[in-house]
Amino acid sequence: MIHAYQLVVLIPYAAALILVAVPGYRVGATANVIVSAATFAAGLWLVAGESIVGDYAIVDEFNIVFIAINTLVGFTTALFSASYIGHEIETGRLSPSFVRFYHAMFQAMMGSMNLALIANNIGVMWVGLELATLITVVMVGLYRTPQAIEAAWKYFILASVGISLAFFGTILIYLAGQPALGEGMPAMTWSLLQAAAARMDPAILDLAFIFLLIGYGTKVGLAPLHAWLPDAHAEGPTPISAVLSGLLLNVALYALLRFKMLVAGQPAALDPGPVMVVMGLVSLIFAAFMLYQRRDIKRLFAYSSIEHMGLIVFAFGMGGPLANFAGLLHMAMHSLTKSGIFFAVGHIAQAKGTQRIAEIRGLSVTHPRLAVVFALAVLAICGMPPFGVFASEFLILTTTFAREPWLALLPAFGLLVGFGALLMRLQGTIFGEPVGPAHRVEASSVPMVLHLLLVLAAGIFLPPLLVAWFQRAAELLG
Amino acid sequence: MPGLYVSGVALGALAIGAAMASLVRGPALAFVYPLSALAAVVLGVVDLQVLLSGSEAAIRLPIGLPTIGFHLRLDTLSAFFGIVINGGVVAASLYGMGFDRAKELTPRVEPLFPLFAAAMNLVLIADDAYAFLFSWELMSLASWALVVARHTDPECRRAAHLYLVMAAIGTVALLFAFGGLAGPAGGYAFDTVRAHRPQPMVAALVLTAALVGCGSKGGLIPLHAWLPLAHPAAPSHVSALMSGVMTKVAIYGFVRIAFDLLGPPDWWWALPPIVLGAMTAVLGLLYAVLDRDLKRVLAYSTIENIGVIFVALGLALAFSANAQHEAAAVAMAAALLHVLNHSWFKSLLFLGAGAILHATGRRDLDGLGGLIRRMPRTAAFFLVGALAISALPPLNGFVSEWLLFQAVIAAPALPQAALHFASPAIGAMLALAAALAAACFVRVYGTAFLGRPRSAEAAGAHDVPLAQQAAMGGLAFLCILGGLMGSVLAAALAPVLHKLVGGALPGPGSGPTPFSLIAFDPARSIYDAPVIALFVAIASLTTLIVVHRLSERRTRRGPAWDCGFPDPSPATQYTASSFAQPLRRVYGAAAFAARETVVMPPPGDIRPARFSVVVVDHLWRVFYAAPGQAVLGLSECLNVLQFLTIRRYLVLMFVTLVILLSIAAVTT
Amino acid sequence: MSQAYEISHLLAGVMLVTSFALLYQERVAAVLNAFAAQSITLALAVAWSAWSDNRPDLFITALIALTLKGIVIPVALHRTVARLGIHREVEKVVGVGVALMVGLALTGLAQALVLKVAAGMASHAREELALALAIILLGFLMMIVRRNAVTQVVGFMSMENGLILAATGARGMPLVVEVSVAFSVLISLFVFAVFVFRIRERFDTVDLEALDRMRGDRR
Amino acid sequence: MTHDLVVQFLAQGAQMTFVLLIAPLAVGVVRRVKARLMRRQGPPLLQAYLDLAKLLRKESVIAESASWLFRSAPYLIFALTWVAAALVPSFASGLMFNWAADVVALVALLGAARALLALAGMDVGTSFGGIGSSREMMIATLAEPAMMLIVVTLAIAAGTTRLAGVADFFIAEPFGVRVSLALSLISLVIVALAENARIPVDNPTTHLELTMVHEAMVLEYSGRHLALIEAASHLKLVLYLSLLICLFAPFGMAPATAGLSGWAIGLAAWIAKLLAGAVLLGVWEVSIAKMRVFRLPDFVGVAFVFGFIAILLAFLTRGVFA
Repeated sequence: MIHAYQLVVLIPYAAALILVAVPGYRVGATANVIVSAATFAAGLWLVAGESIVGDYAIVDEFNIVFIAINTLVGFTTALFSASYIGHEIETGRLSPSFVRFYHAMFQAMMGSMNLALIANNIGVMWVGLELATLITVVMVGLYRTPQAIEAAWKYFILASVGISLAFFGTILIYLAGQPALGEGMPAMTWSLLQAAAARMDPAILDLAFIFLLIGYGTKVGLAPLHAWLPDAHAEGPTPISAVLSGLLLNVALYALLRFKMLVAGQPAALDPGPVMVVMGLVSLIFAAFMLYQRRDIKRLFAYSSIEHMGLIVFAFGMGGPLANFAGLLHMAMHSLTKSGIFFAVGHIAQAKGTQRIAEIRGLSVTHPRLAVVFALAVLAICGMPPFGVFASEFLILTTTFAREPWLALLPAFGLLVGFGALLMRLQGTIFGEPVGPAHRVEASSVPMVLHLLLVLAAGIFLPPLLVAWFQRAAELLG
Repeated sequence: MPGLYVSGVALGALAIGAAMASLVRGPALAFVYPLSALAAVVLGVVDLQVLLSGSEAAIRLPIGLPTIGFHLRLDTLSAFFGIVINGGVVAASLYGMGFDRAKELTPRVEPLFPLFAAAMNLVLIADDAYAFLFSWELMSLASWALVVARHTDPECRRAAHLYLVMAAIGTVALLFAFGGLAGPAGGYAFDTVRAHRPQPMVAALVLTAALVGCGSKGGLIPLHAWLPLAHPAAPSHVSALMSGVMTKVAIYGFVRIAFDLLGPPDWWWALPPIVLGAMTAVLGLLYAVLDRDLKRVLAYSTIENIGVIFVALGLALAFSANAQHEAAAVAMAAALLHVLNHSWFKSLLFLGAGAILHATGRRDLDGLGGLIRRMPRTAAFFLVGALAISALPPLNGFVSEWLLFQAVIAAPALPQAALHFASPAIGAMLALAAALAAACFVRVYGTAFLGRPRSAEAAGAHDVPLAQQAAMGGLAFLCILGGLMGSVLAAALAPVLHKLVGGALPGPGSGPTPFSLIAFDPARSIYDAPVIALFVAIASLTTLIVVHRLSERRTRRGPAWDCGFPDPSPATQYTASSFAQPLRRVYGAAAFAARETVVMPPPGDIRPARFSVVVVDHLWRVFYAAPGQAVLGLSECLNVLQFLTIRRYLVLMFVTLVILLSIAAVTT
Repeated sequence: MSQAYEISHLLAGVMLVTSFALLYQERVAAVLNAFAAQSITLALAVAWSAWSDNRPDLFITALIALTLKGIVIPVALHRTVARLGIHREVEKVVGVGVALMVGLALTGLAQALVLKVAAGMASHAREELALALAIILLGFLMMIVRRNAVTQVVGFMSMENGLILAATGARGMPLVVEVSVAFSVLISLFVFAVFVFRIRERFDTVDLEALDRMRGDRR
Repeated sequence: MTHDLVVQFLAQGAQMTFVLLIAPLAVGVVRRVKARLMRRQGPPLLQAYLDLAKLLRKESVIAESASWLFRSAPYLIFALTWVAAALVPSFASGLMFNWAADVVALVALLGAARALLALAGMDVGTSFGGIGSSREMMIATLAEPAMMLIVVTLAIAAGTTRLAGVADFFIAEPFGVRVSLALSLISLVIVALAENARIPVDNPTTHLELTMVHEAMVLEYSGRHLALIEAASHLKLVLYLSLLICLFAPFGMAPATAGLSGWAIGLAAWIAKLLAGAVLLGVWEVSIAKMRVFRLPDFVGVAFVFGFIAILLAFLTRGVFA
């Protein structure tokens, strides 16, 4: 009897093998959408089912949400890229053979991320995450322009170092678990480690967490480990930017949080809170300032992703049920909103034929609908109501102020600085007299509207089931 | 309870109206303003009923924050502010009906107008922190979109950007305020907050945050700079809403936090609002007197009025901290009545400015003049508004001003030395503000409506459509009525006053006539507007009759005498700038380092003499220009991190790792 | 047992020495030789622990280390270097002396960190862990003090040697083999990438400074 | 009761007529005194009445560019000033309607009159009107803060802002009590000079263009309108004189309950004090020169400073430093 959690991984991998062989990009794109839909269905099946704890797979209140988001965004991105890639071929940026390769890689990447999410084994999770990273490296270089190659190369080197450090951290976790769980597989199994966290070796746990923080933090995009992120977002195909910001960062953060749970379970270990708070604040404020100097619209939103990852890490660093809840909510909201924004950016780039902010103006005159959606999405990511990001930022700032009034000034400062920059760019792009070309946009606007609606719904009403999951996870995070 | 449902329906109607308006285009949009007017009337009636009957209603919707929910409550305070707001909305919608759809950029305005109105109403009935800030921010967002409606004008874009950033700063401050009130456990519902009052230290922080949050929305100096840019940038009826009404929502927020949620006040809470308010009042008017743009002058005078209101609120805090409840009632009544009055005459003036803009296409005072003949009705209504905002009896502006002066005069009785030494200074500053207001609006009216037209547009002006005249006329009527019936309004406020400061003004009947407004007790201070008005009316009528009996009735029209040198050119009139000159000489030098330079060519030289004035806005330089440059400069410096080599990025990574490892090595 | 520990400890020590040698070398060829030596030592260490804890699967790891990193890649890189004509000095960021000092400091740090570890785990495991940690840090250091792609690749690979050592040192750790395989794939990609850039003529040199001609935001 | 009411009403009416009738006389006295001190013959005491009568008889010329505001302003200005003057307790404190407005309202009434006058000055659209209006409003911004300080002082001393109440208080008090009151007397005098456009603030007799303030505003008026404006300024002078009297020299004023006889005494005393004040004003005006307009802040600033010191002293005497 095959189970949903196997499907979530197996469908994409199988599809990847098939798609390599499928000729014709239209067929490939359609197949890609169908497969992603199937994966999404499997994800929903998981959501409907009860939690699973197997030797290799785990589905609990913590990762179920991310599996759901992952499969959903995978599906919407496939939908988007189906309409987007066609344009890339017409403009000759991609050749059909590359598109075939692209579809296969896309599925492989989704599969690896799902693998990392449902793995009940720190080794398997590591493998999944690193596979996903390496595949995205290839995807970033897909256009084979000098800039693309350079971005891919940068990403590749930094990511590989991160991979190694993360692996060393994994080994250390195993060593730390050894005294409690003995040798062999148990000391690498999440569920068992979680249960035995109190009996793990605190000193090695500290060491391990540092290496994992640096290793996986590189993929989360925490400053100063972020260098690969803006270029990778800017130079890769837009669907990949959406997946990078929306999913890969989340998966890396998910891994990091799992390990934080272990550390939180061992009172003797050092409290990772302060370190995370500091790194989060550094990323948040640094990215906020970097937003002002951006000239490429995709790089702009890449930095905004760094900013929000910083805020999330800050929230988890603060800890406590409310802050953790807010952090989880913000993760979910950010991945939906940011991928939606990248969809919109893809439309804009096709409409204006450029990614340079200076050459995009007056969208509200030439493309009113697109402008409205884009504006709403950007305002949503800025934490404006009635969108879900507002709820999470509300919780983060209020609880922080209630506990550490002076500390609360820093994230607020960072958010305001970032808001100033994003608003400036938003007004510059959608208002004013239009300049340059204004092509019709073929790409389907369903995905971005869908994401926006989800974020809107979350801002107004959070389903109790989701709340229950988040609260349980927030407890575990300590 | 039914009240809440009815207003819920009205709000829903507004929201649906906004949604529909965003879909349709063209003449179909005409439905927006009638709908908004209708909804606002319904809401206002409900509020009035609640205020008079004192029947509060609360409800908790299962949306919003998980486990907290979305609390709504309609109590007398919200009801009072609801009346203020919906009055403004009705007037603005009425004015909007008169728009010429072809000319105005309706698709960018009309979908947002009802949303804006709904958001403001929602702020008032919000009963938990999330609901409050949710609707507060929605309000800012809607008004931002309205400000940037004329998006091709770079000034509008700049104003909108500054506005929303300042609004965000304010919202963050309010987030902090509510965070402090809710505590680490996250009791966001206002009832929970009332149940556990914060510690004194926390209360201080909360008060500061609230002052920043509400002050930035209301235009309290030094958080004011966005206001004179953003309010004029919007279409005039929206300017009327923003200036006349939205600033009152800010006042509501401060009252709600400082008088309701924060618990019994300490005496020193009074100092920040009083000091800032007094500064705001005076500086706001100095700005206004020196400015030449009609709508910006009005915006600056809004800043002044907000300052006055904050002074009154501060006095109310001081009195109630010392358990002087009737004095607190006087101050609070002054604040609330000024909120109401200002919403009336400021909306009236902005609508008038809109009428001028519509008729002449100009906002610069030095290009107007003589409109009293071309647009007689507008001129009459505007005159009422100008006299009312100058706090002249028997109009409504003076009622609240009078009460405020009574409160100031009572302030020396306060035990705290700081307060009773401040009181005369405050009184003097308020008097100065009042006199400056008179000067400012004599200047505005004299240059815009009186004299001779200074431009072809002004000469060819025509009065506005009937709907817009009706909107202005209604407000003007309210200004007069409110001036005469001030005591009635004060009596209607009694429940709110009891709720906030535990006291009220002596009711009608305790004075010589039913309409005499009484502070403290009849032996101490009375102001009886109807009697005075009656006296003035009788006196002027008798004078009229007598003079016409006695005197030579012949009247001849002739050229102006002007000391025998009449010059036909309108350029010889006093302009707004020349009118401001004495005030600039007296006050500008200190406040704005204003300097006049005259370049006089030598005799025989035919070149004209040049006169120039330099005015420096220190506040802008210190609080806005400098931080902005700091942020940009810092971003420039940090930007090198975008251009490092891969090896250097690896160095960053390595250093981070080593630092963390060393920390782990040293800590035990 | 103790003897088994002595030998594995000895081999690990030798690896640490070789990574100092990597830091010390001036010429690319010498660097490659030192790296080959380190990889072969690693292979021996892995093989030894495979024999002593009788975990035959580890022999695969040893074999990979020996063939791929001990022979194939060094030879390949020798070729590349020859073809690219960078025989002589590799330009360094800091002098050898400084690099060695920093290396010593890192080794000390590694010791200090591991000494904090509770006595709960076997002492030799701790020693091995300390050595592995030091090797990893030295590899990282190697990557950042050299300006030349080949030497950076070498630095990365010596980091990864440290990882394999740690992995085999962690008794009974599953998946070591798979991971070592995965890593070898990664490394081959790494080297392959260098070749790609060489062959495609997209970059006329493999000096990383030149790789970032196109900076992040086109100014 | 009704009889009493009627009497009260008559008394109020009497005050309105008195102030109206005596105003030109006071002005005449001032002019006469000044003339005599300048070794001039000077106009007869009743000249002001004759002037008004003459103006009423003349036709009034109105500029083409004048609007309805220009024509209606004089009536309102006159009425406002008249009512204000009638509300100041003159010969008796407890009159029927003088509760209707306290000091604050009184000042505001005069402010309304001033605003209307300034608007009228701007209406024709000449440069002189503008000069006059702008300077008048500037002077007002200087005078009103000082006035507010005086009011605060009185309120601290007497505990009320109703003039009648203050007057009663000072009648009851032994005379010449406090330093603070002396100081506020000085500042009230200065304010009065500024408000009435007397030397050194303004010269009521000048028609030298650039020094005019009040005259510049009314430059375009003629005939009956000018008569009303003149009468209003006379009334204003009387108002401030009797304000000074009622606050700082209330002796002889009839208390609320006094009968006709008391009123008679009060009336006599009031007229005497009024004329004395007029004489003093005349003496003052010949003994000092007019100031440049932009020296005024210094002059009126004195009033402000004295007013402030007065309040601090009032605090001292009331001993609020508990």
